[in-house]
Amino acid sequence: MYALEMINITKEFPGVKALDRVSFKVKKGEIHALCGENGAGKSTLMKVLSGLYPAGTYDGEIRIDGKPVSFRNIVDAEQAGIAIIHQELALVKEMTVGENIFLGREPRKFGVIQWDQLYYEAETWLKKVGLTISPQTKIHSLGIGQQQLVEIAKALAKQANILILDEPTAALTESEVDILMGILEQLRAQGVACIYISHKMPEVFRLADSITVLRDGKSIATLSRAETNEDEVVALMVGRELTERYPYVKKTPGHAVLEVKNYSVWHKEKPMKVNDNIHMTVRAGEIVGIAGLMGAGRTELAMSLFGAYEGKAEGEVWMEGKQVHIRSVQDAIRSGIALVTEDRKRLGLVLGMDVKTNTTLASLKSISHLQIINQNEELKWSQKYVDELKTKTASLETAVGTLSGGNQQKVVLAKWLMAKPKLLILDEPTRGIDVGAKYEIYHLMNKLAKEGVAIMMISSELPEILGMSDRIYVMREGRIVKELSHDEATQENIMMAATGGE
Amino acid sequence: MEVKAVIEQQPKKKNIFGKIDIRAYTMIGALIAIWIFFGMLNETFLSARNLSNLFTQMSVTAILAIGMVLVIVAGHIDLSVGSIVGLTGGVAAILSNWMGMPTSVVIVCTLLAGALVGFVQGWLVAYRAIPAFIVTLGGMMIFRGALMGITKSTTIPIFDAQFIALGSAYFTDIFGMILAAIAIVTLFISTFRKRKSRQQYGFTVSPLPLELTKLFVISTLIFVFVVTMNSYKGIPFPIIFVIALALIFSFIATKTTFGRHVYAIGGNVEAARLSGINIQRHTMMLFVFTGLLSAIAALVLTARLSSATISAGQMYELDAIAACVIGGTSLMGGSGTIIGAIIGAMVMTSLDNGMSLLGMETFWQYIVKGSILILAVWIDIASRKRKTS
Amino acid sequence: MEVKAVIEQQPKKKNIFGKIDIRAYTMIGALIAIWIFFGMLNETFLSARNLSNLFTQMSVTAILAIGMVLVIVAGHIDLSVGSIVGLTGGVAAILSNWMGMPTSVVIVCTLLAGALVGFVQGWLVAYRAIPAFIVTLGGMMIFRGALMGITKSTTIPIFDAQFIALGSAYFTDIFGMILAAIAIVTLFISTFRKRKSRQQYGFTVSPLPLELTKLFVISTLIFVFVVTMNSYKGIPFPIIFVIALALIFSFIATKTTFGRHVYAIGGNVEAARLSGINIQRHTMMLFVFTGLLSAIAALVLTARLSSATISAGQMYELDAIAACVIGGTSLMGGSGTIIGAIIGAMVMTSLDNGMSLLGMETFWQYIVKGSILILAVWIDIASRKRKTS
Amino acid sequence: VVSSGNEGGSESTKKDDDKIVIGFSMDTLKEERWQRDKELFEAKVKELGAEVKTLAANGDDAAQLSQAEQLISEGVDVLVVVPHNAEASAAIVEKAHKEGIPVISYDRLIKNAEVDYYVSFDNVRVGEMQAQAIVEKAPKGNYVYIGGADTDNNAHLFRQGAMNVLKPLEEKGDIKIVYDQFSKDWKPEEALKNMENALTANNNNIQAVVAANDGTAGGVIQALAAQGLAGKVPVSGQDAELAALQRIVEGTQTMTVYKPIKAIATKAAEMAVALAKGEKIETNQTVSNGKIDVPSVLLDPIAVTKDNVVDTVIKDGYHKLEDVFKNVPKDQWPKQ
Ligand SMILES: Nc1ncnc2c1ncn2[C@@H]1O[C@H](COP(=O)(O)OP(=O)(O)OP(=O)(O)O)[C@@H](O)[C@H]1O
Ligand SMILES: Nc1ncnc2c1ncn2[C@@H]1O[C@H](COP(=O)(O)OP(=O)(O)OP(=O)(O)O)[C@@H](O)[C@H]1O
Ligand SMILES: O[C@@H]1[C@@H](O)[C@H](O)OC[C@H]1O
Ligand SMILES: [Mg+2]
Ligand SMILES: [Mg+2]
Repeated sequence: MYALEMINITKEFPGVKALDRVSFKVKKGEIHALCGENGAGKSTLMKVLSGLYPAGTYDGEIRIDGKPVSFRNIVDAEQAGIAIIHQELALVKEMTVGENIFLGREPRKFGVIQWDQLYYEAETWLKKVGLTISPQTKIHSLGIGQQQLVEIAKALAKQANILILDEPTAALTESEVDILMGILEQLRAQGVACIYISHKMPEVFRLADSITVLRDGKSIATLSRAETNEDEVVALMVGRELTERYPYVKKTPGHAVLEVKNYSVWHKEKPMKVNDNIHMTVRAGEIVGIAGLMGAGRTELAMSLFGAYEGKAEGEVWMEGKQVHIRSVQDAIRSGIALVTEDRKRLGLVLGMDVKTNTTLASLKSISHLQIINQNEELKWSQKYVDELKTKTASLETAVGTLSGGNQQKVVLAKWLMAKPKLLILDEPTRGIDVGAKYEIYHLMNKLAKEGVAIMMISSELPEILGMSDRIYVMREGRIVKELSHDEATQENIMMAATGGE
Repeated sequence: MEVKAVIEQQPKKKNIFGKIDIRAYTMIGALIAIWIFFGMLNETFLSARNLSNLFTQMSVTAILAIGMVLVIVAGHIDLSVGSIVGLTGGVAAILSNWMGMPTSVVIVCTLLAGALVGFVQGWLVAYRAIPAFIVTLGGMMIFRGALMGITKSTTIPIFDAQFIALGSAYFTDIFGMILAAIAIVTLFISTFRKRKSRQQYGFTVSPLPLELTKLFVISTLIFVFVVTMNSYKGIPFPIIFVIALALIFSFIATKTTFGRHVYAIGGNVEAARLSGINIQRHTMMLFVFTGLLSAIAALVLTARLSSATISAGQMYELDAIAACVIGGTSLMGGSGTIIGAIIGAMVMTSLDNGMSLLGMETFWQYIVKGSILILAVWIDIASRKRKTS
Repeated sequence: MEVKAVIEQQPKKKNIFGKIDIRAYTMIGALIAIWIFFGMLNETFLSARNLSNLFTQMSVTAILAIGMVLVIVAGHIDLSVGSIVGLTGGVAAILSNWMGMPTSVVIVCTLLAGALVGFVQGWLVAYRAIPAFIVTLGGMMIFRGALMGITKSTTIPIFDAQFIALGSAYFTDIFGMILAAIAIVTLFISTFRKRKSRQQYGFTVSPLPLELTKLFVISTLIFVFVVTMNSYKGIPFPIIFVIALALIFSFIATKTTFGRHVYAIGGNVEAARLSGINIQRHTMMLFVFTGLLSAIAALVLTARLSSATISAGQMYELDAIAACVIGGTSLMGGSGTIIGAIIGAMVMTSLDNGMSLLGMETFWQYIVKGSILILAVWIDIASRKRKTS
Repeated sequence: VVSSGNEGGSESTKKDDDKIVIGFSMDTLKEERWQRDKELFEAKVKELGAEVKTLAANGDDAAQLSQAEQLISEGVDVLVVVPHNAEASAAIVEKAHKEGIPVISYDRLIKNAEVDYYVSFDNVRVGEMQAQAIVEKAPKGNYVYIGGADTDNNAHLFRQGAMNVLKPLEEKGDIKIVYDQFSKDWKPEEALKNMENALTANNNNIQAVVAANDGTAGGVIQALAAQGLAGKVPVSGQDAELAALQRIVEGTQTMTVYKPIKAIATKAAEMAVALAKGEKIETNQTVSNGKIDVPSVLLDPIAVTKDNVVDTVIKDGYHKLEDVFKNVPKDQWPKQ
């Protein structure tokens, strides 16, 4: 008896067949992982299931507990016991955490909201996901990881029979992931069917009972975890063998590109430092990893170096042996710095503009003469990066908003590659990106390093840090607390430094 | 008790209208400054009689602004309110004068007419996805044209004394005092109820003396207001409409699911949709509300002028929108309060009233009003920035 | 050759104005429908003379709409353009009539005045972060007040024939033909240059016969336009202004870094900032542009009326905004085209002109204009929805 | 300062000092003529030893009511009102009377109210004069009527007056009204567009234009000038604006209606001060306003043409000779 059966689901968008006769079954009390490359159709399948694409806009059948259902809208799906955590954060920034958790289903009497009850219950759900913030905090004052946890709390509060998690851990730290795992195991024990979408194989293998692989909108296979391994799943996803996950190459770093001395950054609102007395060096041809827990101040450091953080900075920054004073992004670009921000939708892309325009946005000057853009150069360059990064897009004039997450990330990368930086700062460069694409990005980093670019990579994924960095700085509470070489570094000593434990 | 620690952080600035945002506070400051300024230059300005005038004069803008806030919060705009005021005023006058209907029938039909045009516009915006700017800009022309058509471009006088009373009568002194008493008692009861409920949930409550002081201050303000109005002729009818509508719509905005969902839609329409909120129905309702409120404003205006004219309400949409924005409503949607909009309306009316009392030349009035509009928002923005840097 | 494969898919709808979006196409359809409709009801409507009138009548709105598009694309709005038209018109008249300055000086000073008020407003919006709605609403009042102040509320006539020519002269037939020839030759040269350049880059080009057909059609249109205008009195001066400004600003919008940056700012201001775009300077420039364009519109209007009046330009901001929106500009920012706005202006002017030719009663004119405004956008939205679902 | 809370009895609340204050509530100051009304009225009142307080409402009925309320609350002795709207301002009369303040209706009649006095020119009569002057120049042919703002009641009165003259002639078959439109907000540019369209639709076959005021006449003449018809087709106007008079002496505009503003302003000021002193006022006739017969002083508007410009406007000091004849060679200036 299946809690959920999706049979022969076909869903088309103009020009794209996102789902092609996909079948997918989940048992009661099972954690079922859904794997596939970016654009494989995972989110689309879940949107069909959660009523976001109403019955009639797709073909095929959905059965819950063996009974056919058809959802006209999200409310119908929720009433059938389905809750979903969407891949993209869907919170109202101006509203409180509590309001967001109960948005659309506020406790009420005669249409009047019972605020005390709402906040009381919100409190309970926040504790479940390990958040000790007030439910009356406004969402916009939370970091992206905390927001993700609020999303999870919101879904849990619906106490559904079928819980869908579309990349819930993309923005979470290890310890938060642990909490989430604990919750899911608890739910499994209670008989809830969980559908878990993630690009992080270790998580999938730690949790899932079964794994379904999607490729190009088709269901390829459903495997039992006990009978498969990571390599097989990855091979099914990308359609070929992927032998090594982190293509590390030993490099011989050149001269120091970035030198930071005694650098401190003040919080943009409060009288406190978010970075304190930072000393660091990044050399040409070197990949330097920055590890740390969420809130360690890594993003602030990157933004501040890039001239984009509103808080005041003090200390010295040297680029290629010359001291620089970066007060704006223009200054930073002029000094040869590029930053791939962690939130691509909000900070990285103009979603309504096309691939071509987004690619050239930061380097228009180089393809313009007297402020007039040479459109052929523009096509040439953007085409070059689409080819090099293997970006999947219908054309150069497709709006980036319609690309899958991984492909959007590649466009952001392309934008900064085109700026020909001497120092490339990557903030969580592979967040939400499939293994195949990750692999391509790693290769690209190696290639850039070989060309003499200095790379600074901020990442919360320890394997990535370990697998790609020549050198690693570990940050805790705004300070650099440890520096490790590629050979010295281990999962354990990084975590130890990051948490301040013994 | 971790719960307590967390809850205590919540902001304390609550009052009968719900939370007042920072800009509203700045604007209260600006308002007081304007009052003191004009009060010093002209002795009449702060007289009970002129304050009574002032409140009455702002009533139409305030009523329109109440509905406008919610429309703007939801990320739309309504440019047609001025024309709806004109059209429904014309309908009211035709019913009252040409058809000789009793006031009650006139009121009901006028409100229905307002709700109906609001409904049609709302339907086009919500279910046909036509930008509100276009629908209501079209509506602005259509309703003005319709008014000219149905009244044959003539002015229709109102003779029905009851109807006229809507705009120009005053409540007797005693009635005013009773109202004040009811308001104060309600305030006390609701505050203590709220305290009790919070205690039941284990939340901390602010210290009783503080709470009592707050209640006392508000009660005094209510009392002073009524006494001032009574020292002239009593509370003017239109003001009671404004207060009642402000209370009702503040309640809707802050305490009901409908209101909160409107804010959610304006804040992040995708998130609202994913939370199962019926965007379309809510959007449509908002325009029904602005239609209805425009009809109420039309009744007040027509009664005050005791006639319906073809230019009635022209450009009122800009006043209403300006009142909202001065009062802290963001034109990007998602934030704004009713009380803020009322204060915004009061600021603008006070400027008009004060400058014309001083007999300033018209062209100076334009220049000063425009400058103060910009200046007020500028100071507000600058002070908020200073606070956060 | 994968390069080619991708490039080939890109849409082909390019023309001298850059990409025309779908709504602009729908609107061209609507425009043609309106023309045919009026043409059938009234024989004069499609006469060369009336078309010449029609183009001249739309010139002021069109010039204002050109600047408005970019401001709206960047996510702002300019409510002051009508008042700037009034004020700078007054300045021009004072310089010309009261001070007896020659036309050239008048033009330069008027443009400077427009740019200056635009600069001040732009500075407040860009560097002081005051919402454009507030700044320009304030500006609308201040500039109108200033106009009343400087002209002492009188009508100032213009006697300088050169100045008057700006609004009412015609280019001689021969000059028109020369212009047409230049336009057509430029078109051919630039097309073939583009083809050659694309080929050099190894991109595919559309088949020569297709390209030639396209060129031929456009050339014919240009030719027909000039011949039509010549068959009356020649191309009216104001129209040449409109065409020149439309070409210049379309070029800025689509081919320069400045234009690209403006669209990026409107699409996602944070991403634009993090791409190294100077948001503030760009924003300020936009208001300098609207100020400048308003001054040009003022010169045309004042010349056409050969006098400056204090009501000149009133409510023009709404016409300009409506023209933009009808022409496909999104009020949320990020998208919109100049050519679309011109077509929008043309739609509205055609309605006005056609209805007034038919001698329709005023109130019907209001109703019809409002309805068509809504209907046009409705049809457009409905057709686009059908296409994408 | 605070007045006691009497329930609207008619007892007076005027200040007890001996200075007389006259309140002047105006529709608008956005047109040249009203600026003059204000100046002349204020000057005359001051000359008579009283004070005056003027407020203008920019064409907004509600604003005008508010301003009247303010004047009343300041305790003026007499209220002189230029109503924006004839009906809507009845409320002003009522409010004033509650405080025992008499009201004089200035230029436009307040309807359906017990207004105390009316001093004016007859607007229907203005329309008639406009049409009459044009008919004299062009007794036969195609006529165009360019009206004022459809939202202004006066615009309808002017049109009514003009039609009183034109309709019988049309029935007789002498003339034909080929085009008849209002101009939004009295804007000259609207009149220009309207006239362009009228000319186009009739292939310039137009013999006469009745324009409702000088602003719209300006637009009309621009359209005629573009066809080389300025000066050939008679055009009417109203208000004796400087720009219009200049056109008249140049020959492009036929006439304007001069409402001797000095006369009306002076008369109104005298009446107001007399009323405040409690003196009796002589009136020559009454006009019914729908409720009562209002004692009225009706002044005659004057049709001004090239021939009588010196004897009327210039003689009145309304405009200076050198301004009016600014564009005429000095040797052609009339002797004064
Ligand atoms: N609204 C839409 N309009 C057009 N195409 C869409 C739309 N939504 C998704 N697609 C396309 O459908 C395909 C499947 O997208 P989907 O978001 O389901 O992928 P995914 O497996 O969730 O990828 P990722 O791992 O990057 O989240 C992609 O090619 C995508 O471009
Ligand atoms: N919007 C905010 N409001 C208040 N404090 C904030 C905000 N964002 C971050 N902080 C604080 O700034 C510091 C650094 O936070 P941040 O999350 O950016 O670091 P990080 O190391 O980049 O983490 P992440 O892995 O999430 O990118 C922390 O003390 C955090 O609490
Ligand atoms: O004098 C005219 C006045 O009576 C009318 O109301 O408005 C326009 C003026 O020209
Ligand atoms: Mg997905
Ligand atoms: Mg970070």
